[in-house]
Amino acid sequence: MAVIEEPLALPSGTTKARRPLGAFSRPRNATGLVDWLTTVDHKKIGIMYGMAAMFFFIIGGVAALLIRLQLAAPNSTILSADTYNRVFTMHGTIMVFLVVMPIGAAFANYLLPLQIGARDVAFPRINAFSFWVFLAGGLMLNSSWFLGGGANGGWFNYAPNNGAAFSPSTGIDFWNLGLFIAGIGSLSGAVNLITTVLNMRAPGMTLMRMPVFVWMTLVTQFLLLFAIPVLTAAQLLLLLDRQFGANFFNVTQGADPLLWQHLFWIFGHPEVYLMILPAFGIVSEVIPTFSRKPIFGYPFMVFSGIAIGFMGWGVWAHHMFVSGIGPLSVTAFSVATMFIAVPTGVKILNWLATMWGGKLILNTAMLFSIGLVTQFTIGGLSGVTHAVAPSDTQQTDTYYIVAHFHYVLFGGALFGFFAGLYFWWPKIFGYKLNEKIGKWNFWGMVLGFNLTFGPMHILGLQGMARRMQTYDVSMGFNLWNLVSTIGSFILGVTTLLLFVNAWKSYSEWKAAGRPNVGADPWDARTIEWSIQSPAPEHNFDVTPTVSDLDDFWHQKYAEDDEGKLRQVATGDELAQPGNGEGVHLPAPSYWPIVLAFSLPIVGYGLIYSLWFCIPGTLLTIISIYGWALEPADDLDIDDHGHGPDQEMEPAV
Amino acid sequence: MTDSITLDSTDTHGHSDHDDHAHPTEKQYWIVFVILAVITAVEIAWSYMGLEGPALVVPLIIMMVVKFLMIAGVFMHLSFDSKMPNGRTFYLCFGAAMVLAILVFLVVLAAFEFQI
Amino acid sequence: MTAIPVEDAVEVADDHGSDHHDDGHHTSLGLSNMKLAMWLFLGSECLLFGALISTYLLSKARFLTEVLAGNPEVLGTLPANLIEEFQAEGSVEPLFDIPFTSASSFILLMSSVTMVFAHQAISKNDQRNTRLWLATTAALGSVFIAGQVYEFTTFYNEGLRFDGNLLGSALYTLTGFHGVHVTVGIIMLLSLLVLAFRGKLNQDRAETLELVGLYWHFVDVVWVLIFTIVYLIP
Amino acid sequence: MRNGLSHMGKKFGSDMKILQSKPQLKLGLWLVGFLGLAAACADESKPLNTFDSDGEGQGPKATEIEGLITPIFAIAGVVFVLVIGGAILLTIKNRVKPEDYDPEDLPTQTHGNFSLEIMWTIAPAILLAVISVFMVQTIWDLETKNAEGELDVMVIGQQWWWEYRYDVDGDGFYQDANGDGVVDEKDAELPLTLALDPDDVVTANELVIPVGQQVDLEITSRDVIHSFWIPALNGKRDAVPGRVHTWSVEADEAGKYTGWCTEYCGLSHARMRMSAIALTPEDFETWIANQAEPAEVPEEDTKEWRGRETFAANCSSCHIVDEGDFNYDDYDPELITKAAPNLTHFATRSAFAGSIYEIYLGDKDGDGQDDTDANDNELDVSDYLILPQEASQEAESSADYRANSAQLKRWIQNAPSQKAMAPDEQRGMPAFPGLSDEQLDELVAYLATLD
Ligand code: HEA
Ligand code: HEA
Ligand code: HEC
Ligand code: CUA
Ligand SMILES: [Cu+2]
Repeated sequence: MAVIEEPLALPSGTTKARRPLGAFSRPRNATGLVDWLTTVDHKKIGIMYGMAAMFFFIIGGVAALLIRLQLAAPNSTILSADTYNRVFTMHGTIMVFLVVMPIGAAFANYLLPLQIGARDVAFPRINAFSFWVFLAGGLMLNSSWFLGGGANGGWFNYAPNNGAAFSPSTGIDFWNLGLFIAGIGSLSGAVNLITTVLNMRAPGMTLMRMPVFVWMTLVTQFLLLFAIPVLTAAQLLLLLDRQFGANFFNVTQGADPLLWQHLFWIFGHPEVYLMILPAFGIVSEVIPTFSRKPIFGYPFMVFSGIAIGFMGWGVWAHHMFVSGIGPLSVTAFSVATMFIAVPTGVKILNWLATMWGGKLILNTAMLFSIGLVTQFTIGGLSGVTHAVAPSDTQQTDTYYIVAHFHYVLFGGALFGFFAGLYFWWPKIFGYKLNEKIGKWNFWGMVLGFNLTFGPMHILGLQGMARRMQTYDVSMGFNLWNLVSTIGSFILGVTTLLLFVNAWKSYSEWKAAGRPNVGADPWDARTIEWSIQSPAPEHNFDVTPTVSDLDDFWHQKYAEDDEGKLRQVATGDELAQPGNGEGVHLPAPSYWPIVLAFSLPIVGYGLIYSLWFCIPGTLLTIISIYGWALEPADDLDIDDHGHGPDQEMEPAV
Repeated sequence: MTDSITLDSTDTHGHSDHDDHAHPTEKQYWIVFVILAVITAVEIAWSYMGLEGPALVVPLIIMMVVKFLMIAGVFMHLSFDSKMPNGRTFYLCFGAAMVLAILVFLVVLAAFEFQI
Repeated sequence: MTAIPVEDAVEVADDHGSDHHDDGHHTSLGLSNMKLAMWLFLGSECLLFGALISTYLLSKARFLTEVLAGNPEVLGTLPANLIEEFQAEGSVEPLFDIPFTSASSFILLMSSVTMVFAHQAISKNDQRNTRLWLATTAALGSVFIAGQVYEFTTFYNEGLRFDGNLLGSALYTLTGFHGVHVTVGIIMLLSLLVLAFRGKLNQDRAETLELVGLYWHFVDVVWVLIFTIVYLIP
Repeated sequence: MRNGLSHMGKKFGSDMKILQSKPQLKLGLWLVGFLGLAAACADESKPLNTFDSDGEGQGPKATEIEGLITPIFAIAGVVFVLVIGGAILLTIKNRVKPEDYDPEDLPTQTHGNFSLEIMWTIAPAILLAVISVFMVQTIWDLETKNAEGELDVMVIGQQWWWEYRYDVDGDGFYQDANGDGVVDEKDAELPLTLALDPDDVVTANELVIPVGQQVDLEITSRDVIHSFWIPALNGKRDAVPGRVHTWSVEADEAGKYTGWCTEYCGLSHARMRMSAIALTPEDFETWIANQAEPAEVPEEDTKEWRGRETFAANCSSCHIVDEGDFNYDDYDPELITKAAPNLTHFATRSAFAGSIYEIYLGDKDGDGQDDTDANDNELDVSDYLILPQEASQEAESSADYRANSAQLKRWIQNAPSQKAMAPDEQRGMPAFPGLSDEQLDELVAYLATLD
């Protein structure tokens, strides 16, 4: 609400803290749990995004292993048809919406302000809200496991099978409302992060000096900003159909089920690119660092990212080649899809060119990055083979597609995220991850990954359709399914090595008396390495002034008189000491979490009884006003109903 | 309060002092309003002319777009704000979305038209 | 969390307050964060309404096809007189009361002008007129909503059900969703009004009012589209 | 071939282990993987195979698609080798041991190379443009229709089986929906009903087609979206309720071609299979003439006759057995789709319940081999034709060629236990726990007469 107490007019020196609506005042000096629940610090929020994503990753991973167990042998009955359908739907949904997207958000949150030299994001409270509302939606979606079983419509949930007549159980309602709520978080996050990038860059940080990661995240957030509302619209229609008897997908009334497909994929295709672009951004930071060369062709990297973002809007119907959209549409979308290979190829080749002539340090982060380059290419190439519509009529809805998207999603997005974790771990937590376990982690995953998903190419071409609870012996799928299942367990175990590594590295670090890892353990390039590790709460003691791409590297290295590059200072010498005295940070707040968790109450109300909606809605309204009326002991200024926070105040 | 830390701008140092003089006057607003009202009247009249097909639709769409642009440009200050340094960001955010929405959904509707 | 001496905050605040009214902080682009954020938000709303408008167009077309073909399932959802009129006209035109909707569209259009005046008033720190124009805008918006409620009742009485057929679902959803937006706008206007009456809406807050204004104009613009596409081109 | 594959699998696995120590082997490993892929795809014992390098046993449509995709796979293979090989070579060549790390020893700092980058922007674009030309050609080729007067079939998907309606009289209409006895455009405009154009033929699960003719399909659905796919004859096309999609199949050789529903359609999606049976044109004529006949009423007071009574009491609310006087008006199955498989010529099919169970077991043609395998492509087609004419009469008595009565009985008694269904939600066939064993026997005997 655009409702402001007059904090700004408070006379100097008054410490009167208002208790609006008799509820909370802003928490201060919060510690422990309360600190985490009320924090508005982008770094803590980033970490929470990461942890939540990891939590959901385990759930989605266990679901995946159940799928693989069921498919290990023909005619197996470990999962009933109904359970199987729920498990694969939830697996896909969780992995896409609650794992890959939030990991992207985690990196974006943690790194964007640091990489552009800002104190925080533009609207810190909204940032906290984005996270909590994502978590609320994710938990609501997962609560369906215990409330009648998960959704059973497949992750793209085609109409009319998602209607009440064909899916009467509540799973799909949870899918619909849970993602609806999580979507609010993505949307507010996108507004927030775009504003941050466009508006809060340090002096001298022009657009073309921003790290590639910042660029890719910016594109990602634009994709979110415009794609989520389309999904929201589709979900609104579905909600009205299921809960209020509307007819949008009611075929007997003449509705056209393809409407859902169009809406879903208009969202869905940009969605797949917004899952991969953050990972592209990450490896674009890692590869130059460990090749000890600048990224090859920075402008091309940036513009190809933007091009992918744009082209991503013109190809959605490649998911509908056999839906009967007519040969004209098929032709147009088929050709458009193929050309997406061009900007993506530019990226791949530029990474290789960065490695060309470099001096590569093959630590785990770098290995995962090279892993992305190779594994993603496999997925990208299979993508091109089904961009060719006639061949897609044979491939679509077979395991060949399953292979494609796991190669791009796991081999692309997740490998990139793992690279990022190994790379930025010291900045986030103050210690490095163990390299030895890291190498096991990497090679184990490469092995497990290819064993799991490589055979799926073969299975798909042999005609194994996806979403099949079981298959017959006579179909000849036995061998490769077994291989795939074995691979998936190797993959699962080796993935867990990450957690083992974190735990082990931490205890060793603790045992060693928590030695300082230094501001710049990798001899890295961008300005987040110019502050202490772990990053201090206020980020920069002094807002940096940027004069170059890879500014920090240019501070460390300069040409001597003979024109030879020399190290003029080490990162640790240049690093800010981390004592930001007098820095004023936004105060924590209860309202983001309260507002976020008021929404699922409305959601449950819509599913079970509209009466529940009343307290839910009341709580929502109270939280909005509470938020807006919250005493601003920082510069909180709110606006129209979304109550964005003020930016971090300038000079303090 | 130290003055050493600023989150100051990069591309444009300091903030341009665009002021109300850049915005239209009350009178101009009224004029715009009258124009909008007239267009609306014409639209309604047009819809009563008993025309069909493109003869009905095309002028209506044109008038709709004109109205749209006038409200966005004048009332929402788009045409004024966009003159400020970097004001084109407005176009980026809103215009891109507008164009995108129109194109994407036109294609959807077309796809339903041309099924063969 | 670092302890924050409130004095500091206030000092900053004062400092800030003395800045230019609608754009006080230094940002990379020279636009205020909130204004940028508002435009971004409105940008995403474009896609939302784009989807709903397309849904309406498609649903209506499908509905008409079925009515003209005489699909009994569809015909059963409407009273015979409406069906006859639809079939005779080959469009859903007979459902609408154009003069009435024109009047309410005009009212919404008018509210955009009064909103602009509210903004002008506040930038001159003219409290009285700010309140006046805010109240007028909210009132006009409410009249529009009242008109929509009346219109919905008429549709309903004519036999168009939300859960009956495609036309009902799509029409109520699109216009209703727009109505919800207007209602939210009215609530924001009223909140501003309360602040204004408590004397807390001064020139420094002009930007807040401007943001509400942006939202309000956007909602108006959407109605311009809906009015033409739904009512004038049936 | 299976042995060969598992051998390949072992090799795959052992290479993987070496891989951990020697990343150089990665390339070789992937090559092995690709060879394995090619080998596996050539394996003929895969009834649903889409990638059949010799093109045998495929219809012309599938062959055309394959002709397009094979060179594209090759191009992808080349890019694959270049990129992955490049990455591995660069990694190996440029690696620096951690202990050799020297901050002063920097590589040449290249920032980019404009012409190079333009080159690798344009080169793939040109490549793709060339591919596009052939691709567009194929897209439109696949849409071509057969000549006027050739066979058209309507394919109707529903949870979880397929219905086929043959436009025998070639009038382009498949139903007499308003029941006025005149089949015309009005009927086509009405929603899909069960009421068949009296001159046409209806069957379930098995699409029977004549060899060497393009058969045009009009694909639609009664409930949710399904997808019709016989990989050896053509790609797939979705069956979307409320829409009719045209597609076609053509077989060069007589034989049985299996497929399955490939759009997720709810509970029993995995058990919604189908097959196409290609017969020589003469055989096809015989078959269709037989299908057009009404069902014979068994003699009174026989086992079959009692089965028919039970059927009338329990089953005919959903299933049609057209004895020539069927009236669609009195007929309203308690199913969302309003349709259960038409059983008029049940015994002429070879599999039931979404083609997951055989109707007959044993050696059909008397060559001493068990012909039971719902998905066996090699099935001798003449076996199939025996059924309507001679075999079924003796079906039950013949020791090595008999109705799969045990399975049929299980099905009738408790269908949801044999195939996941949701009869309480009016989707699928309910269980009949009340039927005695004897009644079941009689029912099966009756069903066996429906040829
Ligand atoms: C991270 C996510 C991600 C990414 C990046 C991509 C990238 C691509 N995808 Fe993928 N896709 C998915 C996730 C993703 N996809 C998912 C989840 C699905 C399934 C949804 C579902 O049904 O459940 C899917 C499905 C899917 C389909 C539909 C298949 C079907 O259901 O029938 C198609 C069809 O065209 C497609 C194509 C492509 C293409 C052309 C690319 C391109 O962007 C790839 C470009 C990259 C390269 C080509 C490699 C590098 C390039 C070079 C080295 C240059 C030289 C190359 C050439 C000249 C060829 N994808
Ligand atoms: C980023 C996205 C992502 C990721 C990471 C994965 C990861 C995996 N996926 Fe996923 N998958 C999808 C996205 C993803 N998937 C999507 C979108 C679909 C489509 C769904 C649909 O059709 O609707 C799909 C479908 C899909 C199918 C097809 C199902 C079908 O069509 O019937 C299969 C089959 O094998 C599969 C397998 C796997 C496996 C084995 C993994 C492995 O990588 C997982 C490895 C496991 C872990 C990393 C977890 C570690 C945990 C343990 C080892 C457990 C031990 C711990 C305890 C017991 C506490 N997936
Ligand atoms: C409420 C409706 C209903 C009733 C009553 C019913 N069935 Fe069915 N039947 C179905 C449906 C639906 C199927 C398709 C199931 C599938 O394959 O998914 C089916 C399939 C079959 C099949 C397999 C047909 C084929 O070609 O695949 C047989 C045989 C059969 N039913 C026999 C019977 C007998 C005998 C009875 C009576 C004892 C009976 N049915 C009663 C709905 C019904
Ligand atoms: Cu029918 Cu899947
Ligand atoms: Cu896609």
